[in-house]
Amino acid sequence: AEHTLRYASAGDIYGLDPQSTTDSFSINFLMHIYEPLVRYNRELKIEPALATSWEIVKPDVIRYKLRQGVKFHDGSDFTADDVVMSLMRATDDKSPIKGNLPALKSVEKIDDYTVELHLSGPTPLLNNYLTNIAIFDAQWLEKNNGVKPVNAEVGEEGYTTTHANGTGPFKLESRRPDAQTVLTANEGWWDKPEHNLTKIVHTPISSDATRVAALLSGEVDVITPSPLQDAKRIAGSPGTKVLESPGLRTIMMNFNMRDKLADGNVEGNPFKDARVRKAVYLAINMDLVRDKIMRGKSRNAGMLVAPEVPGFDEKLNQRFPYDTAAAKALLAEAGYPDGFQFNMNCPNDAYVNDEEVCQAMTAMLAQVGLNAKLVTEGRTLHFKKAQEGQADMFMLGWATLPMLDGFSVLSAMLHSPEGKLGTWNPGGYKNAKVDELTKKIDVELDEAKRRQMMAEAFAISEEEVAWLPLHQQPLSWAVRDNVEVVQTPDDLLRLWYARIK
Amino acid sequence: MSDTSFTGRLRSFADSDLFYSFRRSKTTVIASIALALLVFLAVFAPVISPHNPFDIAGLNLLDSELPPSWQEGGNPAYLLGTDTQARDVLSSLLYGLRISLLVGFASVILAAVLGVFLGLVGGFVGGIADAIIMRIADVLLSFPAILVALLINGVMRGILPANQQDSAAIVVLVLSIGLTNWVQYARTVRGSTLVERQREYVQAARTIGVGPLRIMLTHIMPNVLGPVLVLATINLGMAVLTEATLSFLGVGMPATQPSLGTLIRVGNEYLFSGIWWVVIFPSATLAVLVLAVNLIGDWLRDALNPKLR
Amino acid sequence: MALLEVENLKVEFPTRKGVLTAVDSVSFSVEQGEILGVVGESGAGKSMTGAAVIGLLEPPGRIGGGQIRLDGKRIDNLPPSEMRKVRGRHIGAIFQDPLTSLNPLFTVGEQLVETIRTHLPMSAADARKRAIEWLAEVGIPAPDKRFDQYPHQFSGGMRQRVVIALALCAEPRLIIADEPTTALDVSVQAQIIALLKRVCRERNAAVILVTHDMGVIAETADRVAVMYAGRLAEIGPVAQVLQKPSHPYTAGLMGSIPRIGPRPDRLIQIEGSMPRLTDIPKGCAFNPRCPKVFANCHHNPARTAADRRWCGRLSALRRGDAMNAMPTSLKTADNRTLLSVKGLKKHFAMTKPFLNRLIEKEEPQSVKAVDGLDLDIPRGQTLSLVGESGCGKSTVARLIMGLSTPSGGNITFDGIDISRAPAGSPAAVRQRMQMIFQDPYASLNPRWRVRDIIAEPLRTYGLSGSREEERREVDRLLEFVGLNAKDGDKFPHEFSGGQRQRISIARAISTKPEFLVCDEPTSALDVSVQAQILNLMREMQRELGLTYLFISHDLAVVNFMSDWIGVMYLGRLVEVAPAAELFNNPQHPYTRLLLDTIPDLGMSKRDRTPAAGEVPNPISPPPGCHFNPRCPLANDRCRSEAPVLRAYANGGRVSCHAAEEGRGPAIVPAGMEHSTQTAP
Amino acid sequence: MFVFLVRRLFQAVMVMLAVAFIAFLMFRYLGDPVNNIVSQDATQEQREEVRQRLHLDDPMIMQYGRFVANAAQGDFGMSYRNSRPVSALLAERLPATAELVLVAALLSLVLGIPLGIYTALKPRGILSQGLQILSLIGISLPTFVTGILLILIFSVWLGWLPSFGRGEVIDIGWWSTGFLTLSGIKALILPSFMLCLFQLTLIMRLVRAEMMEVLRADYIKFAKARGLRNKTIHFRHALKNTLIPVVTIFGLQLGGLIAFAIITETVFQWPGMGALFIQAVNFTDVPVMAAYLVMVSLIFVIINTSVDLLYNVIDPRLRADPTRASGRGA
Ligand SMILES: Nc1ncnc2c1ncn2[C@@H]1O[C@H](COP(=O)(O)OP(=O)(O)OP(=O)(O)O)[C@@H](O)[C@H]1O
Ligand SMILES: Nc1ncnc2c1ncn2[C@@H]1O[C@H](COP(=O)(O)OP(=O)(O)OP(=O)(O)O)[C@@H](O)[C@H]1O
Ligand SMILES: [Mg+2]
Ligand SMILES: [Mg+2]
Repeated sequence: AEHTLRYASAGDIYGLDPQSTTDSFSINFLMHIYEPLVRYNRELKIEPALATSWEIVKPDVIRYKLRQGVKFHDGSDFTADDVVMSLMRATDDKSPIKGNLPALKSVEKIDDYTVELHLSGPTPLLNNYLTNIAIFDAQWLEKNNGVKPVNAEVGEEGYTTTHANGTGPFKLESRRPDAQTVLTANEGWWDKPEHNLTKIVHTPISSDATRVAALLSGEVDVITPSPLQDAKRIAGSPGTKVLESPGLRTIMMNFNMRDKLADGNVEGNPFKDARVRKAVYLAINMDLVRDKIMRGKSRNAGMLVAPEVPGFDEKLNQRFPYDTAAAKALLAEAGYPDGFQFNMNCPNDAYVNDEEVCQAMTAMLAQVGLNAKLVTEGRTLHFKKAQEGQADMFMLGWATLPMLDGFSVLSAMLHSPEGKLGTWNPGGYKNAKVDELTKKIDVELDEAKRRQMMAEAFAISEEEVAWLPLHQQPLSWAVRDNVEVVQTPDDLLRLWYARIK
Repeated sequence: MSDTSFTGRLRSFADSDLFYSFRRSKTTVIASIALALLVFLAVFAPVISPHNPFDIAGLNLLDSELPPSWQEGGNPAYLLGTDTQARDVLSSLLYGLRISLLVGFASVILAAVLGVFLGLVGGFVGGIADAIIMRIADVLLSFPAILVALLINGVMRGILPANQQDSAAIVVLVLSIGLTNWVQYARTVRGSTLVERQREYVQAARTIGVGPLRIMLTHIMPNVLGPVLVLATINLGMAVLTEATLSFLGVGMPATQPSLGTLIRVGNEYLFSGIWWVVIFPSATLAVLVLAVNLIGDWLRDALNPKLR
Repeated sequence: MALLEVENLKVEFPTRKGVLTAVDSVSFSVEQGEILGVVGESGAGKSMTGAAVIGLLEPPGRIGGGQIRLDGKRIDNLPPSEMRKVRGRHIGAIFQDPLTSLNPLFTVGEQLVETIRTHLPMSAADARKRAIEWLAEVGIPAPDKRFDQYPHQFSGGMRQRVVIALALCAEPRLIIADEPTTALDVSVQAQIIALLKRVCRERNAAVILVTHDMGVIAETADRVAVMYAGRLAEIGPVAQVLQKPSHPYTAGLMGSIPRIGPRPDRLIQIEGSMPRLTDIPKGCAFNPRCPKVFANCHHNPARTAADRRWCGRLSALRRGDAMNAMPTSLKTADNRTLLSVKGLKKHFAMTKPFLNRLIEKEEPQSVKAVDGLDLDIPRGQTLSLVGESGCGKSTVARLIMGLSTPSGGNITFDGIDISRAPAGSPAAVRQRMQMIFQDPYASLNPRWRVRDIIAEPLRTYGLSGSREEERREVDRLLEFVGLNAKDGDKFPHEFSGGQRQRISIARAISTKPEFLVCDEPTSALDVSVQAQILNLMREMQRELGLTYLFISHDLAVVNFMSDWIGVMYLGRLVEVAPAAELFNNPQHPYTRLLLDTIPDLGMSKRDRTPAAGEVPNPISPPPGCHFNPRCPLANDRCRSEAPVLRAYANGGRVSCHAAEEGRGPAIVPAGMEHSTQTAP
Repeated sequence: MFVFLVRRLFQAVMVMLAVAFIAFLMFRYLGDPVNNIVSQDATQEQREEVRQRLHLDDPMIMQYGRFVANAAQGDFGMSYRNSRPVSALLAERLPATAELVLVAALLSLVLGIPLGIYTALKPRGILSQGLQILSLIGISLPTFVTGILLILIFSVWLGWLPSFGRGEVIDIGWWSTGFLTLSGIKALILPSFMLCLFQLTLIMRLVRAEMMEVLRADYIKFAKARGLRNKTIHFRHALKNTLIPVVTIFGLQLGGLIAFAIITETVFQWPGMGALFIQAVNFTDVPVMAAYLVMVSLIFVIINTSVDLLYNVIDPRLRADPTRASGRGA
């Protein structure tokens, strides 16, 4: 029977080349057409895809056995050449996603169905990285002049941007950018399909209200995201329901720990004092935020990573209890009984109810005498300013994707700024022990040890309130009643698990 | 008739054709009352509002999303209910109105003053000055106003240091709306100035030896202000709407200092969710405001147009 | 039965202050083929009467009473659709301004054909033929080519011809012509009136000719109706009304018209001005201004139509009374020149924008508005400039006043060269010369109080002294020009045109100047008011010893005002002579042409042959003598060589080859026959 | 005529240079595009590299110069966001915006002119006063609210019309049109109505005012005196004269439609240039923004020039001297 699934998301994919962008929505969508060597399953566990097995030859050499009998949509066979060319393309100097596979030095073809990856050092997260790297057909790339990554400089359109040829469960039928992308089921897929779709019609609808209207009026079957505040209405409407669960993305606030406040009314920087940071922490009533602003859908966080992420530790996830009296006491102790003024930057289009959460926080901080001057703006400006250190507190959400590992937080946000490390630590938090642990975790292949070291590092940072964790923002999708989809905490819709009744 | 005292003038105004035509137009009278009321509410917002929406310390999320007081679950302390941040809708509405009107009036005044001055100079002085002014006007006119406002807004925001952006948001908006709108005034005034300049009373002043600046300001200006008044009235409504639209595009007033437009933009997201009061009340207020202003502008145009009498 | 009968017509305007009656109990009739003139001051109700007859009163105006009958059939109460069929077909109309009467977006032919086919059953082709015939009939050359042209491609006179064709093309039997020539140039007016008269006579169509020009009436109309404040003051055969008016108003009106001939010291003057419709006096509307008023005038309104003697008392007032000419006051003729102009030039560049010139490779063009003008004005005397519109009169005035800088030549005032000194400087000289403008409505800033307007020169030149002194000075000036000191606190819109012109004059003389430039100071005024102003100016000259440069296109006014007259044509002076000499013995053919256009008030019924030709384009004047294309005496020399001003016997100077060579017949200008007569 | 065109062309180039320059000034402040290109955890080195690759580290004036030079050859560079030539992106979106704006413009004319005439001819009628106020109410709400309300009523409640997108489109060469399918036409209704609402009101009111003024003109009085039928007077004589200023304003406002299409396209997910622009703004996709602005001003200039030329068709007075057209008043 015909089963067409009409799917509306907030934005469109950036193009058809999964190696031309780091946007996780685009990459995930294109993974319906292309496939990686290994992939996440419904439980977000890694499982074989184009590779059937792998073994560690040396700490820095990993060998993958490839699946046989797989065909690309144009009919050509999948072999080791394809893997070699695809991986080299992804890590080419000009590749925009070079950073997604940082350790790869070279790929060696052992035979038609075996390859070896040579790394710059032990890389415990290699498979996590590989889930994000699509495999192209080598001949197809050669024929269409696509061996090198699409280069924005050249000024010509890459063939791969407008055409697709993968091994995945769906084939591209047509695409109109920003209007419609149509996929049809790939009859010759190597895997046994769990879905029963014949066709996927994807439309981007950026306006929340319009997207909801489209679902309510029956013009689409699935929307992601579905605005939290409309959940009641959607659930209450006949034929539609809401899918909600806590997501991977942890929302947190960064503290400026440089020598001066960006916009303060006191000398020096009170945030350098851990007591002040803790006071801020204690002054914020996340239960209220969850119940009112997040409509009970969020999961308050004590850690900077979500439970699904390796490195998570239930013990560390307890929040310090909300306590304004204690907060005031701490402030007084630190020498600011009357509080002080600083600025707080928030995006207004990046996270679920981001602006509202920040407004609520300012109100709460005001109650302990802290005067946070709220600046909210679009994400491009927000992140720019945050990174340039123009904010005393700013909001950041981190899902650890594509790594899906606590190391992501440690290396980017807790390690002091240093080369590839601490890239998202503009506040300048620095703890020698944390730095040391982070570097060790990077090359530790023993999973138990890694976990233990991560827990240690997280514990330190938590005690020092290096960042202020808020919550995992909820995933909120909505579907028509006859549609079944799998909702994973990474907020990515994998339609090869979707079914229409 | 030509009593110079204040009451005399008042009486002669009450006796004038303008006032007569005003009294005769019922819609205009109603519109004026509505506008006067809204302006009154805006000016005295700090006194009238039951709560201070800017006093964030007074907010308690527990009180968020209360419906209007007459509805079930409503709280009499919040006549029109509260928003998702527990702000009193009535109070933020009054303050929002205040800001919208402030932006509207200020940008109209800016545009009018600039436009009248440049129009006078262009029309009266002519030559290079005129050419330059009119070319700039052409460029501005050759471009949709809202995009120009976006451009100016972008530049202004860039120039200002980060920590002043919110406090300067009003100024930025006023500048971007004002700077896009002066062209109409300038063109109108320039046109009338070209006509007035040829008039014999100007020539008379010149034969006497009155200086050009004085002629421009004391002779010509009072005679070209009629159409400016009409334009200004109609533009007031447009400016308030433009602010709302800019807010929709993300460059309006910040949520911490909401204008009516911002309130609507934010409330718009709750249109499906049943919290209708956060969007309906600001929208209705804005609609009444713009409608009233437009009706008055309409009437004024007809009343001041000698050809239509 | 008369063609048109109007009985007790009343036209009303409801306003918020009550109902105004613009036309009150007007009755008259028009016979087949008759020309009825309607005269009266502005606002007297002439146009309203015409509009009521043709059913085109603008709302909220309405017919408030009386009847209008066409061929005995009432037409004032016809439903709009029926009335529409009467318009154009039975009653045609011609309005004042030919420039705005034609729809600019349709060709002349389209408008004609559409009118013809609306009323006459005719095929498109026939209608076209008929239309072209009509164009030929009204004297449009090459009518089949002109047929497809748009109105803007026609000159003003041509357009009025087209308007006449349009009004007549459905062959109506009555034409209402509302000031058909007022907007036209003097030299063209005569042609249009002659044309109208001819085509109507040929078709036996009756005409109601509304005008304020008595001369036109005298020449054209069979009977004349005089209106005053919405009422008929007098109606009767032309000769009777003009020569032996019964109503003091008519008499005053006739007397206040300046004439060509010996120059009286004063014109007869009706005091005051026509009342506003809001306060028309009880009884005879004219009673406050009437020199013959008696008790009954305050109660009895006008009599019935049957009574020819409109006024309560048979007036003894005759035009002749006014001519009790006082002896011309002996001027303290100090013949020293006060203002002297030598070789004055003003060229306006008509350059197109740079790019156009670059691409089209066009030479820069210019309008030679003034092109080498020499003038000397003796102290205490008046020199007038006359000439058609656009000949440069105003430009001369502006140059003298320093409102624009000459392109060549120089101007000296009392020996001081002021050619390039801008207006207002040097103050010492400029405060000795002032200007009076044409348009009394435009020359006063509507937003200023009269007091401030008059005091502005005093303040600017620092002559005002203390506030109290200034106040007294302004009061004195107001009273001097015949206004009330209280008027100082009013705004200009509270005054009538004549009063405004007095304010203008008060402003001009506030600095105690010696020299006044008057650019058509009365051409926007009604004759009765014009007389007041002209008298005032003459008085001022006598009392203050002023010197005038007077500009006008009305030769009769000029005759009244001037010692010297200069005739301009396309930026050049073609003849300048003492006033009497110019009228009695004109030397230049153009002067003769101008004199020839003066309508004849003397009822001589002579057939004027209006001069052919239109006012030429000042951008490309013809070579040689500029006048040559219109000149009956032109020869090859005239077409190639420009003449220069040369003195001739009687103290005048003329620039004409023919005059110099003594060529052609010495035409005695038509107006002169009358001018030599003495008053009856 | 030729000179006239040359002058317009020259002006157009100046306008576009100015626009491009202002656009460039603005872009500096809109955020750092690099942030959007690299992944969140890219190192400073990687960022620098991207910066260099895109020449973002060059001085402003050089970037501007390069942009102008390339744009002159129709090359607007590559979009940062989706690595495709900007000209291709714009060309793809042009049909959607063009059709939307076209329909909105026609709608505003087709409805606005008759309504304007009606209200002018019957100025005191109840219906025309009602229409006047109604039209004002229609523009007293910000358009984005109107748009959502339309969707709520016609898509969600009544289910008559689609709430987003263009429906089915058919490609004719590089142009994709929604005119040829039922769903395409249905999809046009709500967005074009929302977009034209402001315009419609404007035109209606303008026609009314102009018509009332024209009806007082001398040539109308003279036409009545000639006994022409009311129909002829109103619809032949008065209307044609009324339309002249309407054409000017309409031309100017057409550009406004293109600008307001940004909002309509966002609300209705209309895949046009406006939506592209807003995405580009959110992404700081400088080449796309710059190209869009230049393109819009180009369209604007073309429209205005055509309006001026159109004048020559309507107004015989200008045929002789087209330069006069550029001097038309506001
Ligand atoms: N719409 C109106 N409302 C009130 N009064 C009006 C209106 N139109 C004309 N009038 C008055 O009617 C009177 C007669 O006007 P009308 O136009 O007939 O004068 P006229 O003799 O033709 O004058 P003119 O020589 O200036 O044309 C004038 O006093 C004028 O003020
Ligand atoms: N500022 C100007 N620029 C260009 N041409 C001008 C200018 N002022 C006057 N002219 C032209 O100069 C010529 C003379 O104009 P001027 O006003 O002196 O005539 P006039 O004799 O006063 O006419 P009228 O009787 O109509 O007042 C006209 O052809 C006019 O078009
Ligand atoms: Mg009249
Ligand atoms: Mg003149």
